[in-house]
Amino acid sequence: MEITRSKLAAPSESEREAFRIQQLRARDMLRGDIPDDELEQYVQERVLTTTLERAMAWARSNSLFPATFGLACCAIEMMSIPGSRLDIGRFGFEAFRASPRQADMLILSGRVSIKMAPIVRRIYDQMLEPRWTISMGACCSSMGVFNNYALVPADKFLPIDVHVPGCPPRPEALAHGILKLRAKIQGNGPDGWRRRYQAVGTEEVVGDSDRPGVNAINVFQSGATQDPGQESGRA
Amino acid sequence: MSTGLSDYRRQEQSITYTAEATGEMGLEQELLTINMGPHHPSTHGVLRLILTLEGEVIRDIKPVIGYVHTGIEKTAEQKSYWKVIPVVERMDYLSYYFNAMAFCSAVEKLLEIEVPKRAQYLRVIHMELNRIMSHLVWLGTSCIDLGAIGVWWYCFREREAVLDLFEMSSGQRMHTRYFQVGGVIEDIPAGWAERVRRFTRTMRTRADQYAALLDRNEIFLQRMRHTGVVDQRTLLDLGVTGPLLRATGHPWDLRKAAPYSSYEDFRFKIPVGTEGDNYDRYRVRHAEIYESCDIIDQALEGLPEGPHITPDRKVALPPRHELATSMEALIHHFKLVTEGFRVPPGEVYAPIESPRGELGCFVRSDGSAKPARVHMRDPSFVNLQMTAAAGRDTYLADFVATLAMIDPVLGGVDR
Amino acid sequence: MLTTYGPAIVFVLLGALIGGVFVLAGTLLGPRRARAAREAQITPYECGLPSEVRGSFRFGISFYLIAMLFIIFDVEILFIYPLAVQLKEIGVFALVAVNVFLLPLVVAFVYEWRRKALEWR
Amino acid sequence: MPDPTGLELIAQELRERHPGAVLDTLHFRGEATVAVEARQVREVLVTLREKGYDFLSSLHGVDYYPEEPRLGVHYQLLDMSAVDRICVKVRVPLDDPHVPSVVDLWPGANHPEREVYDMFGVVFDGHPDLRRILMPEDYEGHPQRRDFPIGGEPVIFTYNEDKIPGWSR
Repeated sequence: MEITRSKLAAPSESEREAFRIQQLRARDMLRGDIPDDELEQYVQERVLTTTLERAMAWARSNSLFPATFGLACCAIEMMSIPGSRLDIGRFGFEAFRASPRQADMLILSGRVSIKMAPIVRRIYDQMLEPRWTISMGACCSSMGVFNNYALVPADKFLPIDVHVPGCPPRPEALAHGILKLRAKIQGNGPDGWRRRYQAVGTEEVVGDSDRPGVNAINVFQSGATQDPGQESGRA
Repeated sequence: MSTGLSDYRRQEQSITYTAEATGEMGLEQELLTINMGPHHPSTHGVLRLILTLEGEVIRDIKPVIGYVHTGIEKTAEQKSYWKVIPVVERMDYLSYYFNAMAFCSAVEKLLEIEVPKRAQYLRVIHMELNRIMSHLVWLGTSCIDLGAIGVWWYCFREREAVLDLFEMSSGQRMHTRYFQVGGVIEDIPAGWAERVRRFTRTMRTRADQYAALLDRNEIFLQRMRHTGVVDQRTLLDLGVTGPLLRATGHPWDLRKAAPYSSYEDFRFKIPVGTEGDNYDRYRVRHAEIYESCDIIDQALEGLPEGPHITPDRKVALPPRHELATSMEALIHHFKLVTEGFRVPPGEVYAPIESPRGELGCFVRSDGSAKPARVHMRDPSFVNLQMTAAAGRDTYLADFVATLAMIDPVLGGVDR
Repeated sequence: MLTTYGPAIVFVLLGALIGGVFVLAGTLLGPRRARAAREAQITPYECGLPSEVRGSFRFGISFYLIAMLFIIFDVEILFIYPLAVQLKEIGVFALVAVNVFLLPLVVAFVYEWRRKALEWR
Repeated sequence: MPDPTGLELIAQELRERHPGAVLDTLHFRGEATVAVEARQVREVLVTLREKGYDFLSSLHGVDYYPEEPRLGVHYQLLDMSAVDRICVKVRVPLDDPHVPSVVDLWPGANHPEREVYDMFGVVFDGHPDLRRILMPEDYEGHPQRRDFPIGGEPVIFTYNEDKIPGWSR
């Protein structure tokens, strides 16, 4: 593949001229000398009109503070995403908050045992309202390698927005999951594989538990796992 | 305040909240029993400690564990022998090569197969790289607890370098399942040895940088010196092994005491502390990084040629190209892939030296292709009992440093 | 009378207004949840467990002592800060004035230090 | 590891000191195991401790399901000066799962004994705080017994799709 390098053409006379005009107009605008109709047009070119909802979604999605919720091996990979190699500080997510009051997003990294589930649910409830959850790793999404008595998939007691596959997922996979959550919050969320392949009817609707007792440890109220897109849309 | 006990606490009725404060009881302040609970930034995992505080001084500690209990030992009983390795690796998730090594050496002892020299050397190299990585993650997270966040970024930069080496040799960053019963799955790719040599060179200079960062930092020294001291006799009675025991001056290291996997071929020293306080624990682990680099260099020089896995076809899969030609290879392959190899009945306990202490794997086989019982004696599970001895009558701030120096990994504790 | 105290009253009213807006905005604009749903939000956060600490828990005196010492020296820094920013314009006079201001505080500091009020008991 | 003769010597000495305590000895793959009767395990451990095996490295339970007596408790002792290991094995039936606790000899046995109680149901008499350690407090059953179902979710394939509750057609 032959790479040819050519010198950038010096800015032609007209370009320099146009740049000069732009500078002068900006100076007049600052001094307030521009007549109002021209000012109206000047402002119109520069201000982006948007709705309040989209502005809030833009603000929220670009600075989600994850709550440090390291459970098991995925926590070590989660710890490495603010590191120097894959720095999610570029997207505004590196402020890991320890207390749920200051966090927007709960990254469930690791396996949730039946003893830990009521605690995870309480911390999710204690987070403030526009909150999202990412279930990182196979153990959290579907009990992964250990399909036994001790684990609970996070879907059973938490509305999960993004599932990140992998055991443990690479830091890049988690970053991709976070960016997918960001796109979902901004409204233009990528439609999941069900819509893309019209796999209607394969949604997993978790039935209501057959034994009463809201947070009896062994059995969980099936969390409000309606269509996640709708969950975050409401926030 | 919730006057009646919440239903969660009713289930924990048996956890007594009365504080048997044992220190001298100058009770000018009321005792407060509070949870340094499962979701806490400085408990290095989901460990819950019921602390009884008198002002800032801790009077009593009751550890409560089990919040990440995954029933690994029960799952291991349902799987055939070579499927147990990925399950067991996820136990102590910072030293996965050691879990696999403990299980493989126990099964190899049962089968009485001889691991070829090259495989033993490769295992030593990977284990020592894993020891460095585990110490780096410990140093990084401990320094976050002490407020020095900058050290965390440096440690995780080195950790990425180690994970690149693991990925190059086995294809995966963590839980690589590189060790197989009888040796290692694949030989190392070309150029891997050279990259490891380059890594050990830079690792030594980086370790010097950590020392430069921390050893003359007055705040770090004052917080670590003479805090969390536990004498050697109490540690031995509690069953504590590893850097915590070596920090009190007891040079007990299974790599030297009972060498396995050809550790006797390498010359390395065992760093030992004097007083057994937090600073010695930090120095012991920090010096172990240099020793691991020496072991890796010596192992790379002396890496013998030869098979990377036992030639015994009853245990190891035959290479792919042999399947096309020889019928026996096809039969062995089919037998191993469907049912797995059978292990003669018996019980074996194989201890090795993991970054946190003695990691022993007890395997009982009943002759079938599935282990009848797999128990891992996890060092963190036993070392965690010294929190009460180390934390009583100390300040809460010092106890955070002590907990960081105990370096519990809760995956191994709760199995 | 109004002219003399006018600005002060406006200042107080403005402060009260802005403070009130911030306090009430949360409850007025925020989504209303049933009390049961908000139960977790009201109870204190104790590492994920229901907290059994009674509200009437009496903290030791040493906490208040440290808090008072902190406030004194924090306010001191507050006064020095604007001056430190503009030191070049005001010149040597400011330097002397600040030292005069600092002297009693340093005396107080040494007194505490000698009385071991800073060591935690 | 004590070689077979060493093991026999130790067993002989134990038989003299504690008649009827040592049931049998086994030297398998270079490891020495002494099977001891449940009532006298404390005395045997005290004498072994005086002989130099003063470090209790591991205490774990085993469920020998088809064989009787079913629940086993293993004590791995280690002599650090001579780098010598010996295992003391105790077998208790399901209906009388009582084993004397050794927490006063080795405080390090506190959590392992609680784990064996939690996982297998072996009651350690004299343990200061015998509670469940890994499972939640009100969990019924001892999960690591071999007849305890593994639990978990049934994996949904096409053949059992309609039998799983809640899986919409």
